Amino acid sequence: MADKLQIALYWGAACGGCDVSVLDTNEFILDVAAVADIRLWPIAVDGKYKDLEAMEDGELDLAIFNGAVRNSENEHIAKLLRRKSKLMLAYGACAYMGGIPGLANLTTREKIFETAYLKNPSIEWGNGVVPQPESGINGKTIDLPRFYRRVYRLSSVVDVDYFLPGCPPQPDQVKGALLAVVKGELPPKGSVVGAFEHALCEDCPRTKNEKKIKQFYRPWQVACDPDTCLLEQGVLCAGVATRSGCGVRCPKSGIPCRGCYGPAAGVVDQGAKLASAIASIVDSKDPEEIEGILAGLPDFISFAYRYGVPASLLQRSYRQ
Amino acid sequence: MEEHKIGVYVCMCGTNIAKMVDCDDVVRTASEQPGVVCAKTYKYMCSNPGQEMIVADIKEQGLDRVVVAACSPRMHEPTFRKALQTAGINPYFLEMANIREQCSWVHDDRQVATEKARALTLGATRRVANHQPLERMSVEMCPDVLVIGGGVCGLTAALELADGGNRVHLVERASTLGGNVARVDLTAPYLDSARDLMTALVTRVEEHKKVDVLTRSQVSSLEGFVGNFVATVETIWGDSASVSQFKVGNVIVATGYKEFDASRVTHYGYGKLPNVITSFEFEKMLRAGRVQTKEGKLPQYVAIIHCVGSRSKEFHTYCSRVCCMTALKYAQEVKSAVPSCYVSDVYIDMHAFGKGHEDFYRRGSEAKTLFLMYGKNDHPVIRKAGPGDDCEMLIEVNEKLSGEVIEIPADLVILMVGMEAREDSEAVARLVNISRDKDGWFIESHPKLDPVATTTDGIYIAGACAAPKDIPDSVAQARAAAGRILARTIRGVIDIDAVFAEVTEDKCSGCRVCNELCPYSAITYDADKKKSSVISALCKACGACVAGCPSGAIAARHFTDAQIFAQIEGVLA
Amino acid sequence: MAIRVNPKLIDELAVYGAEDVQNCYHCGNCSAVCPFSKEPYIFPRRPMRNLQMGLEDKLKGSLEPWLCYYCGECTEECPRGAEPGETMMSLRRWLTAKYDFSGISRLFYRSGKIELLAVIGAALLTALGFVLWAVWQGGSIHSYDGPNAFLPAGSIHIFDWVLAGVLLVLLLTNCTRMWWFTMGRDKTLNASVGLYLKKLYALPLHFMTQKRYAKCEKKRPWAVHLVLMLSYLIMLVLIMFFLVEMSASTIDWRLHVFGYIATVGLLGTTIFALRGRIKKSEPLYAHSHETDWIFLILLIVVAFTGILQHILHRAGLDAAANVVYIIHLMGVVPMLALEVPFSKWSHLAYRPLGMYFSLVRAEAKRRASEEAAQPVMVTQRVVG
Amino acid sequence: MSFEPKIVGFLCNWCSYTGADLAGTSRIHYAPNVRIIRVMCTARIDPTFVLKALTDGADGVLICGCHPGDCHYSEGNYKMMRRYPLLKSILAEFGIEPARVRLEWVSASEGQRFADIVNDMTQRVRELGPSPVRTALVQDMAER
Repeated sequence: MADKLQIALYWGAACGGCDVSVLDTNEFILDVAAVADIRLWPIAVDGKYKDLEAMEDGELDLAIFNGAVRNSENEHIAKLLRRKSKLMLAYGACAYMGGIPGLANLTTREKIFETAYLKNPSIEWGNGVVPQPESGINGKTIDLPRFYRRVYRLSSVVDVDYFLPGCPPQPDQVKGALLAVVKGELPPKGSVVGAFEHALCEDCPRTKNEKKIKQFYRPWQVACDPDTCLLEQGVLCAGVATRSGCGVRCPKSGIPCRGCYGPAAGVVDQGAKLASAIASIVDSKDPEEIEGILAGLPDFISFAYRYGVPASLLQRSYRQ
Repeated sequence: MEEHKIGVYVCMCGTNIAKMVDCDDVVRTASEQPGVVCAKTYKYMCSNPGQEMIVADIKEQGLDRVVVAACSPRMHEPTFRKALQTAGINPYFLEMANIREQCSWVHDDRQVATEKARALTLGATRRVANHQPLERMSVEMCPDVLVIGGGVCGLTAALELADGGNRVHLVERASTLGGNVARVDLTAPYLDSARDLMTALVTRVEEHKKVDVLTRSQVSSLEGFVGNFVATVETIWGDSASVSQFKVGNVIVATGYKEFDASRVTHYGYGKLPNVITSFEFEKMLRAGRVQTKEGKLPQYVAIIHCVGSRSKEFHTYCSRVCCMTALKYAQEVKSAVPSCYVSDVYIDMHAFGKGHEDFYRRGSEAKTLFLMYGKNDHPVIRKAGPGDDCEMLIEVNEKLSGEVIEIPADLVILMVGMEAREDSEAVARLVNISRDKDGWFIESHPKLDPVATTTDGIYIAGACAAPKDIPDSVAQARAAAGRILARTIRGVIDIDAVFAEVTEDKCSGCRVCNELCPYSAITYDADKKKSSVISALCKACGACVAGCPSGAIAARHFTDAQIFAQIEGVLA
Repeated sequence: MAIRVNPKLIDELAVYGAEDVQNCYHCGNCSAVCPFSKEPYIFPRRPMRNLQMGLEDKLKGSLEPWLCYYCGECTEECPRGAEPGETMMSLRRWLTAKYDFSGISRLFYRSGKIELLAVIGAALLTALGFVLWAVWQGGSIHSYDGPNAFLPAGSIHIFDWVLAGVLLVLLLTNCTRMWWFTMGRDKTLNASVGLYLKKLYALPLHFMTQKRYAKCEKKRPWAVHLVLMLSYLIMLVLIMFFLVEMSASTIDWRLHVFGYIATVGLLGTTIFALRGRIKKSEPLYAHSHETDWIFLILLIVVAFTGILQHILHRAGLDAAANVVYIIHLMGVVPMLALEVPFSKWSHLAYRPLGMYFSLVRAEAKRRASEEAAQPVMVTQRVVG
Repeated sequence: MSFEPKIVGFLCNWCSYTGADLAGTSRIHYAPNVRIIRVMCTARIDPTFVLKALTDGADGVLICGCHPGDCHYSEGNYKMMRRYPLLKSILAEFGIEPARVRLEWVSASEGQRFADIVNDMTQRVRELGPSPVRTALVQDMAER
């Protein structure tokens, strides 16, 4: 048994898509099962936290953590897994950069509770119950995980060995990463695996020309030419500022890239870079006109930082 | 990041810095920085002893990075770079902190000034640790020149260059040289024959050993960069075409203009009324020595209408510059051909700015030319005259000087058609990588201070391809462009600054965002590799593409993200 | 309706002396310096423009030329040597020709030769006529006055009146034509008789004082012109009413003194004018049309012979006096008969008229515009 | 002692940096709060620099370049002009007061103008108080 790989999979603040993406490797998962013991995987196999706690430090070979860190439970398990595992893999956009849950950093915990528990039209009005870390019921106290003020990427909570981007990661890339571990062909610590260094455009089949933009369109506003770059046609596409590795799925099917694979290698802040590039090719020298053209990019921030607010330089909103 | 040995030198600049900044304190904080192995103050760092001190330290202590906190780098950066060079390390291992112009001279509180000086020095120290060795290089400059366009401008430029000893390839689309001037009879204001001017010029060019003339030809491609262009020219022989290719160092674009198409203006009835003709058609008449109506009668009334296609909202808003004097010339030529004829000159304004032009205008009115003025936003209308009238046509004008609505008798109407950019100007612009203004004229690198150069190094524009011009101005520009090129080719090489942008090929995704950003067209896109790259010889290091590259694939030498980040951290530390 | 331009008119006017008008490029300096140029009469610029464009009809109806006294400042200011002053002068000549129904004036202005011939012809006829008549009525060349005077003053007096009558008729017809061109035919202008009467004072006033001329910056031309004009007038009065007393052998100082003053005035000013024209001392003298010369020469001849015959008669040399008298008449008759209705002299009538009409016209226009500005009152009829 | 903001200034080499030097040579005194970083052209300024400065503790960021039309590289400053509104909108979304980041045109001859801008901006940022970024990030760490 000991010669088998010891693996744990866990989800933090996530949609579950990452877990599904592991299953999307189809039969391959059986080969994995053949060479590895899956010690913890809440979504697929039975296993309790206490089992995990019971393990020796470093007993696991690989911990695959998907999802962001939103509350004390996420953090607790992350730390636990880190302690018990030799390798820590941040799996998917959320673990890597904060992901969609990370968008919550643009608002406040209070606002979120308000929307979810007080002002939500689908809940019973007026009782105003908001989850409390601790609450007493007939003399006993129950505690809930603490809901943090903001979302964190995994690496700001624990030391991460590898990052596997994607929302969700592409099955082939997952296979690649797992095989690397199985074969023990490990890249240097801290590297992004299952993706390339360069940006998406290199693998995008659409033809590119010199870019000048006079007007921006939402994807539904125009019928885009299937063979030329979407950005040139005024449709905001994050591909230029996004690491390749997904297989260009979205642009190939006519949908602009949303940047789930994160910034290209060496880029510090994906959103800022995208803003810099997009604005630079606006075709005007007149301040008013420029404002007008850029007004065609409503809620730009949620696009530019869709998967990476907690991983960005500013990390969160500072609105009081 | 590998460890460095950094030396920090804080200049007192006599008392200029020292009196407002506690230099020793700056040295103290600097010396606490990682990598700083020596930190000193000195009275005048730029003085010989000052420099010698730095040189000595570099040699003895093996410093590999140097920070000088002193005056503005715009002042002494070259000085200290030289010092580093003499000490035998790369001159770009230097960074200056500007603690005089931007600190001691502008603040009056010694404590805060010192604090700021500390911050600036720290910024420089952090930055310099990220500096990389850079080498200036120089490429050889091919003395041969490509001149596009065989009009008066191209011919003049070609001769100027050829007389200077440079080989010139003169490419002309048409089958003969001479361009538009060759279509003109006399020239204003001195009324000497354009034909004589041109024949002299053309024969000299054709006989010149250093000029090879390619008529019926056009440039199909221009590759490379300043000093090292490769031009491909196609020549049509009847139905067969031959392709020639040659290397040139510089290019003069002298493609000239084309006259405005009068039939675009409806109210003059050009094309419908047989005796409404354009200025160039009239030139033809004059050259044939026969001023008469289509019916072969001598005209009793001739009317000349100015600004056809110029200075109007619907066509071109600019002034075509030569029409006024040409019109006056016609008035006089008509009078001398048909003395009994009455000439009306219908204009918006009379632009007689040039040498001898005002006198020419005066002569025109002395010859009893009837000058009539119409409004800029309104235009004369020509109609056929009735049987009772003693003339062919009647021109109705709202005459501004009298405030009357009048009609002018005319047997022959000459439309002064303006100049406009040739329809192939866009193709030419793309070919040689220069830009055009809203009217299609080529844009100069500076309208006043650099009128014949363009933003693409090695490409010059001269004559009426940049804006309407008369013969003297075109000739002047031709010689100016030729002069610029002679001055550059005489050295044989061109230096390229070590500071420019570089594309890291395997990081470039070929998105082509950067392509449009370069004002010098220094970025080329390789369609096969699907990668963009920077021609360092053309790059002027502004960094637009660097900031614009969404995948961080372009690096600005000496202004890398790492260096600037380090400096930010430094000044805020 | 657009007005037809006539590029040829400028050539026609050249004959009348406007040889440089084409040089004008309408900077407007001329109108700016002219003390008389103000709305609605802007000149010389406007007439010059109409002349360049050959708007003949507008010119024929214009009063501006008569408002100009040719002080010559415009000409001095003109940056292009377009001679505005001379152009106005030429326009006056051209207008005189237009006003004259007979066409004789046109002939004279277009060719000095013809006028000269006419003058000479008239002079000879006069001489012949008077000599024959003198002989027929049995006068003796040796007696100047008295029973068998060669040319009895009484009869000459009658002749004067007849001639004056004829001339007056001619002149008045031309004046009427002037009125028609400048005022009458203008439909847009409604000047009431009352208005005409109201402004009538202007006629004698300007005629006697040349008041406006005095406004010119240069005073000398005005003075000369005034003296000449008044002397001429006195002389006319004396001849028309006191001819007999004048030629009587006894000198009546109350009367003769005027004769002497007028004579001196005439001689002086004429000589001054001639000198000027020969030396071209003033812009106004710079360009002399043949008609100007003929007018002055006749004047001086008449003045001179007038004095001479007077002296000779007083000296008792009757025969000589009579001869000179004939010569005198040879000057007087053509001068009156030809100059008054057909040539330069006529401006004595046209200028004051022009000034008078200009006042009427301006006032009429002013009233019209005022009425236009008035709100229209609508009175409502109440139906009972 | 009242709060003294730290402001990072990105100045283009040809106009604004020279303008600042001119302020120096003409001894025009102004607030000491701006620490200048030289770039060749405002076109080189990546919004990342601004965010970087803010996260590293800058209370404000001043960007100065050639006046439109006067750029040494003919059109570089227009690129910054285009990035600026987008950068501002991003900052606004992150809840950072717009007055903390400012784009100004200063020519090589406008030493006085540069001084005035620095004084004015320093005053404004002083009124805004310290940037929330640094402190907030520290709090976040403490929260867990």
